[in-house]
Amino acid sequence: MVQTHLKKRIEIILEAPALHRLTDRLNQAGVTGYTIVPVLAGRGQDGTWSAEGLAGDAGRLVMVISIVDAAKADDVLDRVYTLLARQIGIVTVSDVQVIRADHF
Amino acid sequence: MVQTHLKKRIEIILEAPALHRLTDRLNQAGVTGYTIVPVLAGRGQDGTWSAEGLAGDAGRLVMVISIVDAAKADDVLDRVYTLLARQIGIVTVSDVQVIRADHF
Amino acid sequence: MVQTHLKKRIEIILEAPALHRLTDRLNQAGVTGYTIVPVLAGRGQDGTWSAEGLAGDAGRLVMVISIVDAAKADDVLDRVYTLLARQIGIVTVSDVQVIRADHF
Amino acid sequence: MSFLELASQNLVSPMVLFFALGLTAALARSDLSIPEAVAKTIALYLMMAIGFKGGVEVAKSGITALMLLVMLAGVLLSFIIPVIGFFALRAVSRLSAIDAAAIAAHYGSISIVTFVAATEAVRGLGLPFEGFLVAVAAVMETPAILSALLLARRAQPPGQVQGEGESAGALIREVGLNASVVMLVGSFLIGWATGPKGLAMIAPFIVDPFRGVLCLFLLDMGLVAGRGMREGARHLAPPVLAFGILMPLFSAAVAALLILPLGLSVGGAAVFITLAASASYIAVPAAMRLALPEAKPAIYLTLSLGVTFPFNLALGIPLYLALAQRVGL
Amino acid sequence: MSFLELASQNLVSPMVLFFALGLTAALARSDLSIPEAVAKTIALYLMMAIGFKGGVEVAKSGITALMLLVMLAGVLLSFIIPVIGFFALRAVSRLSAIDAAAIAAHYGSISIVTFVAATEAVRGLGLPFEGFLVAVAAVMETPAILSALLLARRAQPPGQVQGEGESAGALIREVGLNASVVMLVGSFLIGWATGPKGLAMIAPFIVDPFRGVLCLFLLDMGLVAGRGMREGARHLAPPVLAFGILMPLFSAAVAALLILPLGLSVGGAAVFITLAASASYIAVPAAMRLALPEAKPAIYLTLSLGVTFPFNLALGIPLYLALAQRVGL
Amino acid sequence: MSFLELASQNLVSPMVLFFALGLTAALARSDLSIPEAVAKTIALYLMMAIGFKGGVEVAKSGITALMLLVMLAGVLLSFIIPVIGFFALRAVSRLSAIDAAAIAAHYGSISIVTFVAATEAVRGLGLPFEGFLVAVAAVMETPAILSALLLARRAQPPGQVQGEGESAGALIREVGLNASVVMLVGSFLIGWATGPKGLAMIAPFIVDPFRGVLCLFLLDMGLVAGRGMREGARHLAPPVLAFGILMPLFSAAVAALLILPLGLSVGGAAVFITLAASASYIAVPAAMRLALPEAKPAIYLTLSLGVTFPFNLALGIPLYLALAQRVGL
Ligand SMILES: Nc1ncnc2c1ncn2[C@@H]1O[C@H](COP(=O)(O)O)[C@@H](O)[C@H]1O
Ligand SMILES: Nc1ncnc2c1ncn2[C@@H]1O[C@H](COP(=O)(O)O)[C@@H](O)[C@H]1O
Ligand SMILES: Nc1ncnc2c1ncn2[C@@H]1O[C@H](COP(=O)(O)O)[C@@H](O)[C@H]1O
Ligand code: NA
Ligand code: NA
Ligand code: NA
Repeated sequence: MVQTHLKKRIEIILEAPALHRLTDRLNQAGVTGYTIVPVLAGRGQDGTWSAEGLAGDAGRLVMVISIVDAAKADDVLDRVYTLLARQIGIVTVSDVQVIRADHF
Repeated sequence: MVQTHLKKRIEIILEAPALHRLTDRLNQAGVTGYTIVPVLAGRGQDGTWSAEGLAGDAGRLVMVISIVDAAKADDVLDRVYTLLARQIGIVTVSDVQVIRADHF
Repeated sequence: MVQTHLKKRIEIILEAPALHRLTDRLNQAGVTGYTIVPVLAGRGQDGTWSAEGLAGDAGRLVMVISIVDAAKADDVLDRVYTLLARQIGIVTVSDVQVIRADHF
Repeated sequence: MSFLELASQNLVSPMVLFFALGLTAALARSDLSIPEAVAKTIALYLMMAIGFKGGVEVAKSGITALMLLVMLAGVLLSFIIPVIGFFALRAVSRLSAIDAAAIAAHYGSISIVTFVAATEAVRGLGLPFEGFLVAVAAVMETPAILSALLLARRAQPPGQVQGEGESAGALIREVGLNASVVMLVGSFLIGWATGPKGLAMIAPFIVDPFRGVLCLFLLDMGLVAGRGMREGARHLAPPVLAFGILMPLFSAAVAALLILPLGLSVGGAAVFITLAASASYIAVPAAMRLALPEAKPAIYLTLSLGVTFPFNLALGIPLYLALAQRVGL
Repeated sequence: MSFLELASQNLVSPMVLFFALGLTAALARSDLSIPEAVAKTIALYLMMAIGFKGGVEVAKSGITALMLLVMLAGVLLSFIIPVIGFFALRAVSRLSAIDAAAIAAHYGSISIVTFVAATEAVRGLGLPFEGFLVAVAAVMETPAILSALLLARRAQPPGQVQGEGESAGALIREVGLNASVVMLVGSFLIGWATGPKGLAMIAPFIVDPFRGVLCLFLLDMGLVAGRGMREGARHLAPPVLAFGILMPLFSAAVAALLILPLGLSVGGAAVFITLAASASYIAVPAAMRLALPEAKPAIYLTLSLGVTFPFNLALGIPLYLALAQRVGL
Repeated sequence: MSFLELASQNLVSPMVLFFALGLTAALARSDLSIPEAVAKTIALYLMMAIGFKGGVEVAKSGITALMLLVMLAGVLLSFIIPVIGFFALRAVSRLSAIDAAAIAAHYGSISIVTFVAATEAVRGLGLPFEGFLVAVAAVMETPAILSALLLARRAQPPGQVQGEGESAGALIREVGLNASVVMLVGSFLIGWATGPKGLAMIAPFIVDPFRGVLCLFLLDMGLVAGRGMREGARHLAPPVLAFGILMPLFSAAVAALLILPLGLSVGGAAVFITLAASASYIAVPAAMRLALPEAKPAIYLTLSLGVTFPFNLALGIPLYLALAQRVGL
């Protein structure tokens, strides 16, 4: 059996112009990494969005995934939360297993 | 410690032409939002797919993620399931924690 | 209530040139399918990456998601792990519920 | 010119060769590919260019009785071809009614790139052709879908088809508003409204580089077709394969008969016959995923894009040209 | 030419008609769309082309006192228009100070596509215009943002705005380095450095197909504007709607007065007035998401792209041309 | 012309300046970027254009002994340069054998954009050059990879390299079928088959706008190189940095000696020397991720794209031109 370790997977959907602010905060919280995935469109309380046809960043969303140690998760969430209080976006956390504990 | 709330994360991989049908059903089920992520390629029982080079929608997949209240999850799944009975695609559900319960 | 079944969701972030090696291994392990999602950028121990502007595969990442039976998960992880020992990337596993057990 | 001369000249055009390159690369499992965003845009560019140019031609010639008659002939063909195709498929193959109807819809509708390839071949011979044929192409896109739906319903226990509760009307509306139809018709109307003066303004974008862009798109189609052939070949039984080549020939013959009395030019006749013989690979497949999701896309996509399109591009078009020399003015 | 002649000629240009096509398609819920990657690239292409051409003009004419004066006038306008817009909005609507400031910033800054449409209209009349106006456009992009920030801060309890702890300087730096500004200014400098010889090398890319590419981009803008109107219309109260049309007219009048003494050509005056009357829809919205995230994007994006841009494109530009005939040389 | 004249003329070409713009923008942390889908497509476009034009030239001239000899010389260089590079790196730096082999592979292979820049410089001087050099470029792409693999294996305990169990043959096949090689060779063959008649059909796409598109691609390369320099600079020790500039010079000298007896034109000699001096940045990096995954991409990508490419573009090409004036006919 493969030996696995419990980590937290933080998934953030955020408006594109604020992406640098988010990654700055992740870096400050000491996460070991993150991955940015494109988003085509979405719907939320503010209505429907779509990236199609947009020449600029406003009105576009991106998704950021970061696998963090459970011990760091609260700090990361705190920082992300204060950002999301002002910017458009959502954040979720879930449990994941990883193989190389030292990588995260 | 950040106060979090348990929600369900529904992840649907679906053929692109049926996307509107899916979002209509999600809206009918009263989800508060969803996010659409592009998909490059995939393999399933029907063989291998790739979006590369396609000028039309047929043969392309998209991924739709919706965070829903556990109380609503069954209804959402029901509706999604009857759609997937006829269209190409899969659906998975998992537990996630969110910060602002009122947002979902 | 919808009847669901427990499966494992394996999420792999991997450098694009090695994608075929990964899907070969997934196929060898007998997974029923996988889905490939584009990745825009990321940061890890090796620094920051971005797909923007790249004309070739080197330096790009992709994300591969595969829903597998818990019984197969260990074998899949084993094979993925030996690949990731040499290529750039990470892998996580989480629990998900599916509706049609026979599809996976 | 004889068919052989036409065919051999056609086969060494850069267009056909770039398609062959794509096909070969895909079959050899090269990683060559055109990004989806670019393929989509090139398809829109082609619609824009041929729509606009067609509209400018109509601005010059005005609406004529010939135009209306040919449009009518086109709509008729788009309705009828699926019916013939459906019963032919049911007679010779073991396909389900749903699969047969879905395939038949593709052959009643049209392929814009095949249309463009025919106009290029016609131009290459120095022949003129009627600009309104773009409008004919546009009106031929959707009737076939309705036809196929009716066929599928007739064959199915009620309630099973269209279980989605979407009316056929809603579907036709959706298909009528699909990107390629809107781009084609919209550009046609703009070309019509702005006429030769408008064309002069944007010709360096939509006329001059057109053939080169077409080469790139045909390369892409070759890649997609090749990939589809690799994946989908096993889904095609020999009778279905034969259908992919004989049906266009049959449609071409019907189209030739239908326009014989109308008096199209030779170039125009060749283009019209090609429209009838061509099979959709963008609009109809997407519509079928909504209207008849039980039909297997591996069959109709592979047949239309992997069999009929290459056949038309390589041999069909010269054949239709030769045929048109007999029925056109 | 009278305003009516100018307007009717303008309304049947392919550019305006492709915008109308996009708008109509989006309102009719067609799935027509330009992929994000392509829209982004076309926007960069337009910046490259007009920047380069402007730079080549300046290489020919050299730096003149007129150029410096008009740049100064542009910077001034970019600072002042938001102030006027802010107080106007606060007076006539119920918008919060933050929302009013964010909207006002858009009208102080400029829209490059409106600029391009004006230069095309001017060229269509056979009028010349000063090449340095590209540089004027570039310097007018950002001052409005600073203006709006100061207005928002004045109106807010301290500490609430810019809570992010980012200094206004950092923000201005970020905006100054945003893609469109860098592309415009960089291409301008390269055009300046390489002059007509450089232009000859790349003219078949940046000059000949320019108008056609512009049509495609305007189609895209029509699609985005139409989608925005569908989603955002309910966010626009009548006074705000009226602002979207009256503010450009007011800015145009102020700009006309300001350059009256400077002695721009008629074509140049029309372009300058258009710059003042145009509202940003790429750079400022992104900046506002960072600087004033509490401001509702549904309001300012819909107003700028769904109201002011179509108005300027269809009626504003002919109006500014008519106005310029009175103030230009 | 002297080197200084050549260099100063080269440095103010739009091509070099757009690269500099990209580099500057990336170093200044601007968010300017070309979407991946577009960058990929432009790269394919460049392959298509130069492949096709090269093929047309060969259609005109036929296969000559000179062509075969130069191809042979190219293959030889591609095999040998990595060996020299490897031992040089091992002697002067502390790089591991794997890292040294991976870097060396890049310098044995070629960069198509550097090739194109050289042909533009040669054309700018009004010099002709042999069209078959495109074929030479194609055959020089892959031998270097094999060479590097053998070097890495020799240095490694058996079983550690290629642990993936993939044979070198499979790898070479994969590299030989990679997108850029297929596009280049395929377009070359199509150009050859269709000749000047084919070229006339698509010249407004692949010839006229070529330089402008190249400017856009060089802007993109500047952006990627700048980003790479920011991230990767710390991975480059001074001896490795020096290698990135001295190795091209050395390869150029070897190439000049090798073709001295063959009798290439001055333009052709300059292009051939540039091929030898150029370092791959698309095909080889991807191959190295598969063949030698332990080698650090931050080193070889930064060195090839961030050091050698700018050097060749700015100073190398004029130098190779000056050198070619001595060895060419
Ligand atoms: N319940 C949800 N599930 C998934 N994505 C959501 C959800 N709610 C919001 N989003 C995403 O977050 C964006 C902004 O949400 P909002 O601030 O509610 O408008 C939306 O456009 C969606 O892309
Ligand atoms: N086990 C799986 N894990 C992840 N994605 C899957 C899986 N099975 C199917 N898919 C995705 O769903 C699409 C359709 O699946 P299928 O209907 O089985 O052909 C595939 O092309 C994949 O993209
Ligand atoms: N903790 C993490 N969370 C999410 N993605 C990660 C994480 N660590 C690494 N990655 C992704 O994996 C890539 C390679 O990681 P590395 O090998 O650590 O440089 C990064 O560029 C990220 O895209
Ligand atoms: Na047809
Ligand atoms: Na303005
Ligand atoms: Na080399």
